[in-house]
Amino acid sequence: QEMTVRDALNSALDEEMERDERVFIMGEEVAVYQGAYKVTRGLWQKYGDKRVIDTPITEMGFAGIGVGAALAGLRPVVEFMTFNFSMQAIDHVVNSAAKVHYMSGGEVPPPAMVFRGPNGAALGVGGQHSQDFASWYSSVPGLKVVVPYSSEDARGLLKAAIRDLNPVVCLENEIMYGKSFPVSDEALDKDFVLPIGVAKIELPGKHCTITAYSRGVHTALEAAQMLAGEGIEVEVINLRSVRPLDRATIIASVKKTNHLVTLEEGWPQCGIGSEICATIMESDAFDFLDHPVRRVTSADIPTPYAANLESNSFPSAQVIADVVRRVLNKKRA
Amino acid sequence: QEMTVRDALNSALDEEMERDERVFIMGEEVAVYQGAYKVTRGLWQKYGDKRVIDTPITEMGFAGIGVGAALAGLRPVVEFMTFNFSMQAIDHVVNSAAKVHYMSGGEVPPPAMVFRGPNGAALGVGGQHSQDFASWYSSVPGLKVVVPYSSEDARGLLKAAIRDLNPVVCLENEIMYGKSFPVSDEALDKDFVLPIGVAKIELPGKHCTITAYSRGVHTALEAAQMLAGEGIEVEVINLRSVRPLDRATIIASVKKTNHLVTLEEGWPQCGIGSEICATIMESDAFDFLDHPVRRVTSADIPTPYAANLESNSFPSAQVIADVVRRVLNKKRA
Amino acid sequence: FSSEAVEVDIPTKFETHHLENAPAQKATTTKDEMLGYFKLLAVMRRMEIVCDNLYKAKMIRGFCHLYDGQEACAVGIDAGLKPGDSLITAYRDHCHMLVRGGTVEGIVAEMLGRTTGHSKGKGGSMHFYNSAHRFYGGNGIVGAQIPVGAGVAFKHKYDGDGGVCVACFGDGAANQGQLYEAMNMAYLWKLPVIFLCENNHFGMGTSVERASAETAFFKRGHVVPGIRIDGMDVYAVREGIRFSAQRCRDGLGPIYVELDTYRYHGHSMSDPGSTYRSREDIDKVRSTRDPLERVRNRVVELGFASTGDLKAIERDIRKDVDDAVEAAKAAPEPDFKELYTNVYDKNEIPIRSPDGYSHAFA
Amino acid sequence: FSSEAVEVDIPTKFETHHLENAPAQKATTTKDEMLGYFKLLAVMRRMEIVCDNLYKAKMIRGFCHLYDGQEACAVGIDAGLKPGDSLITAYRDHCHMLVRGGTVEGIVAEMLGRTTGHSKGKGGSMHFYNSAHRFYGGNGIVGAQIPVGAGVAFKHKYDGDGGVCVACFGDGAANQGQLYEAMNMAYLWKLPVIFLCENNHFGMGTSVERASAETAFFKRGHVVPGIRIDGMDVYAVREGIRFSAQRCRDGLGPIYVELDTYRYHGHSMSDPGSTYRSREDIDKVRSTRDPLERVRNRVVELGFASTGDLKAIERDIRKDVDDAVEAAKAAPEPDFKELYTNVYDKNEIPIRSPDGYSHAFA
Ligand SMILES: Cc1ncc(C[n+]2csc(CCOP(=O)(O)OP(=O)(O)O)c2C)c(N)n1
Ligand SMILES: Cc1ncc(C[n+]2csc(CCOP(=O)(O)OP(=O)(O)O)c2C)c(N)n1
Ligand SMILES: [Mg+2]
Ligand SMILES: [Mg+2]
Repeated sequence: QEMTVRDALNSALDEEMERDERVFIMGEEVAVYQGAYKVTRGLWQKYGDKRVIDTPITEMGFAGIGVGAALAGLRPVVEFMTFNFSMQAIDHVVNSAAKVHYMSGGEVPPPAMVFRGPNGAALGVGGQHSQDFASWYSSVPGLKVVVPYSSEDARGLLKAAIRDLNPVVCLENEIMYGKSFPVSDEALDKDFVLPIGVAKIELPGKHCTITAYSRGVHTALEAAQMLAGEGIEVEVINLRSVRPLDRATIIASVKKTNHLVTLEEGWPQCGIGSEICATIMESDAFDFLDHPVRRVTSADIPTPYAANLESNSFPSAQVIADVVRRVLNKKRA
Repeated sequence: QEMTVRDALNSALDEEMERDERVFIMGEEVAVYQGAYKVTRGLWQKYGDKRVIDTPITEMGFAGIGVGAALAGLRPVVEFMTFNFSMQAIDHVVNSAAKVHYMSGGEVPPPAMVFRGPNGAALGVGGQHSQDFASWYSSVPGLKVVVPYSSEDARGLLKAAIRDLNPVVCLENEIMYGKSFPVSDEALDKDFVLPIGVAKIELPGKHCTITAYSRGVHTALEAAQMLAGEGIEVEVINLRSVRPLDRATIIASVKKTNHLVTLEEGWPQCGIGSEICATIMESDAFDFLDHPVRRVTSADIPTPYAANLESNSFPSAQVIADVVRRVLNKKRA
Repeated sequence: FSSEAVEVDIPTKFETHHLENAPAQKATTTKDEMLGYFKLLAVMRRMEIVCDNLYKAKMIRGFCHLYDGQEACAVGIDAGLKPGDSLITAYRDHCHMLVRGGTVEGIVAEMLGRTTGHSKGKGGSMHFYNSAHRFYGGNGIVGAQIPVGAGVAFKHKYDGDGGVCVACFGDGAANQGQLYEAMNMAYLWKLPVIFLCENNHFGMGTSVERASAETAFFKRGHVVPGIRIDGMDVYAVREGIRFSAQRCRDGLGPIYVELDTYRYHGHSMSDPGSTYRSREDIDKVRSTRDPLERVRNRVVELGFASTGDLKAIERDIRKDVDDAVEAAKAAPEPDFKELYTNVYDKNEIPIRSPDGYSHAFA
Repeated sequence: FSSEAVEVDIPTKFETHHLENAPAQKATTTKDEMLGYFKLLAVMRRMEIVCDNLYKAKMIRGFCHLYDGQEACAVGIDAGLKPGDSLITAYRDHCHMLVRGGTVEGIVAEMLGRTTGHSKGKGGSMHFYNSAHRFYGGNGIVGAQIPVGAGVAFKHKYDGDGGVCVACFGDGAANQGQLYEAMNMAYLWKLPVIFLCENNHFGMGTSVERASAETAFFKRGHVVPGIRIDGMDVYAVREGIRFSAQRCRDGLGPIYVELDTYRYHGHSMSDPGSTYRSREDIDKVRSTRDPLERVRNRVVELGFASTGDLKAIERDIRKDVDDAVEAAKAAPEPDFKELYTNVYDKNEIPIRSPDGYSHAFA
């Protein structure tokens, strides 16, 4: 059977609310309006005002309330309408949620909660609504950060995030919400959870590894398909989590393919790709490299609105394929 | 003559306020109290309420006010008592200040302003007061980010930042405020500015390059001194700016020394060190490496309070020296 | 004579908070002026309908927040200000741009992503600006423009130039903490800023009652004085703003203005607007309080023009707007090299492209 | 009898905002209870003096925000609550910890960075917590604890457990926008939260008049009712809190409590406190409103104990506190492996050390 990422997230929320009375969801337009992007469709009807809560447009306030509720023992799922708005609340994610367990020397359990919502590029939404926060959140000790790509990812990672006993940031992608994926019976199980911190080899291959996350996996697979026609077999790693980052899977893959291209839709500097370059530098995979690692990222600019500029500001399958060819020293077929 | 970093910053502010009527400073305790760390000492007495403005403890509000004043043509210097509190205001730094010139297609000039204050580690201040924001801010197109180490840096970079026509983030360090450095006559000139985006070779050497910034330069030099006794000549690069990052200087140095260790007091993941690893991967310096690049960073934890833990959470000269030795395959002398 | 002064009534009473006086319930105008307002309102109405169509035709992308229903706010605010005053607003900014030096062509071209757009196609519908007319945006982050607007007012005070800044925000944004932070500082420092809430009764799908503990927005400044104005009556808005701006100019500090208004369209184009209000709710406002119809009625009542004359004017406007749209459509997309310009003041810092092999300005 | 009820007057009038009634100007107490308050206040006073010395001896590092002058707030708040209620505050938290399950030894040991500290030495002076006593910190970011406290109240409501959360903050923090965001939601959702401003008249070196457009803090909730209480009188605080908490328990939603208090020390240890107020200002409060002296006077007036008895009690306390400090000093520093624990709920995710070669739990 097939399922959209939206429905995968929706069913994950539904099942976890069903399973655990302490789980509730709060955010802007999550209840009556059923979610700005309809991820919470039907939940308010089912669970009512107590557990599906429309907030005013006050990110700092409701993120803080979420942290407090979690510290007191509930399991909040805090939706940011998009992660761009989480900048108003980032102090609570970092200083109130991520650090408290450590600062208390373990006296206070970590707030078991989820901050979720669409992150990164969307279409035609301009400079303030397209930022990718993967690298920032992934740098923060005390947080876990998951980055689902497919419907299985979405179900398995969101359910795992809700059950996790730490604050988890779940970075979704608006463009992916409507995409359909096959889902296994196993993935439809009410207790299907994916381990946080384990990457998935989305496509095995032997010539070059591409690491990607969220919508980037889609583009990487597109590029892989283009290259397959040229006899280049790309291995696509879907990171699934950027904190913890599954370094072992990346390293093993590079040892096999001897080539690595990192992909992200975020800004280049101090990005996930930079971290992966450093990881390779510091691992024995370094000695297996036949060519230095290359990063593919968004252009180092705020996202422009015009369609022609926008499409050039994010990595396309063509650009990825070109970089892979360069890394492999192959001419375009 | 000698000058503390505090006095260097103070004189830079004073001279730039003298030079340009549009320059004013706002922040918590900058006026009557003369600065929480006394960086603004005497300025209120000299320039009065109009130009040295104590704000309430409302970072989001006054950062936004600073951006508005800059958009309208003034030259605000917005002090964060420490950059930890800039998380409450980071939406304005990124979305209101950094992106507006681009989003307006050039119709609005960039807000010519400075966000400044102590950043990163201080002593015994615990988990919420020790964060290093270099990597986050350095990832944002539209910002420039300077990271002074010495008194000359402080004068030259802060004066340059105030005169710059873009929003500039100036990340200082509290521990360094009291440190004294020799300053040249040139550096005391009222028009002494350092170019933003140009690193400085703080110590030339031929065996291994260490990149560092802010207080890290001090520790790197300490490590270099330890190693000098063992016949290891370290080249210490003081980055001075992390956006733009002076990749050319790093690359040239690595081509000479064939070894690189990056140093920062920030968290490891997606840090400045990661970015430098990626830079080397992507440059021809890669072929000059006799050993993969290694990163030295803070431990991947919130900063602990207890002195013995704290000192182990940040990189010491010993740790740096050890890593350099390992990179050079030398035993400790 | 078309420039002869006549008096018109402002039927809805101004409500005040912590104010000793209030604007008069009448305004002085002329035939020219009133017809000018009619035309401006009609252009706005038409422009927004055209945007609706362009969006549905998938020519406008992303978000598109239409202003129809609220036109008297933009027109009245601008009419109540003086040259040299400043304005800032949020993402529902097409019509604010129109009163601040924008053209229908430049606005539509921006939304179509054309190089002739007011932001060269790089901003999109939420990011209009005009430096010469002191219009500072256009901001997609709810609430962010409020302290920024107070900062613009800070500059007016610093320079002593007598200017005032109006910072517009919605009823939803009115709950943002940064509004309170900005009001506190503006009050302490006597900044000439009008905190202007365009209360259209909904923040997306949330009615004011569900989002706000206090729905009398004009009272929410607490010590900051406030005034509630009929935001569907261009003369009420103009007089209220003139009064409020004068207080600012007199050095009395900020004021909180609430414009009671309404939006006819959904929040943005993806909002069918059906879960949270009914068709009838909208129709009722349209039939009783529509800002364009109100001016139309006044024009006709005062004998400044006949219904037919006004229809003819609207036909011309329709044509002008259509022409502007055609011109916008005909304009080229931005040149590829615009991708990398305007990140910094000068185009000289190397900027990395997605492939990492190429850098602009390197 | 030591448990016999007596009535004491609360001389300073409660001032209210949007409240129909107010607490009575008298309180019921017993000899035991009053002597208990005296002792607790005296322990706090002594502990803070000892911290001052330890800081000056460079044994306490970083920040250290002393509470002397404000002791009646912490004691009165706790006395006014019931078991099961919750508390959260900012960095000036030593004495709040003491009423919430803390010991002088555990508190001082934390500040000395010892493993026997309440946060194992990992938090420092700003980060005390006690899960069993529902004390949620200890927060170094001005204002942050306010919505977090509202969130704790959210849990009380969600579970219907009848609990109330008190979220303490300073007069400086009272300007933070997140307070307004939290109040708005707390009012809409009828959360059982007491927004409690410990108005000690200064935020660092800034007096309330220079930082706040409205200095009657208890009125700043606007629609949220408020009450001003003499924060130097432990009985006033207790009665005021009891009254406020009851409103919360009755489902009436949040209340804004202002405790009028004073800090004797500088803001933190690096603040000589000389630029913004005079020695005489402090002495005046000390001699007329000191919370410890007030209880002492009451005890003596009521004949519960003589001045000499109280001196003896204070001598004992002095000794106890000194012993606790010695015990704290004698405790070991945290074990090196504590560096990497408590980042996550389980110690199993590999954590990188500064050299990058070693990882904990790898
Ligand atoms: C900080 C932030 N949170 C959420 C959003 C998403 N959002 C955009 S507009 C809007 C509703 C705003 O309502 P209101 O302030 O009443 O303005 P109106 O749209 O009615 O003009 C929301 C929730 C945003 N852009 N920024
Ligand atoms: C967001 C933030 N900004 C600034 C600071 C620095 N700071 C710490 S305490 C303080 C003063 C707070 O005053 P108040 O709220 O009155 O509390 P008090 O210290 O009087 O108890 C300031 C400015 C901080 N910790 N957090
Ligand atoms: Mg609205
Ligand atoms: Mg205070």
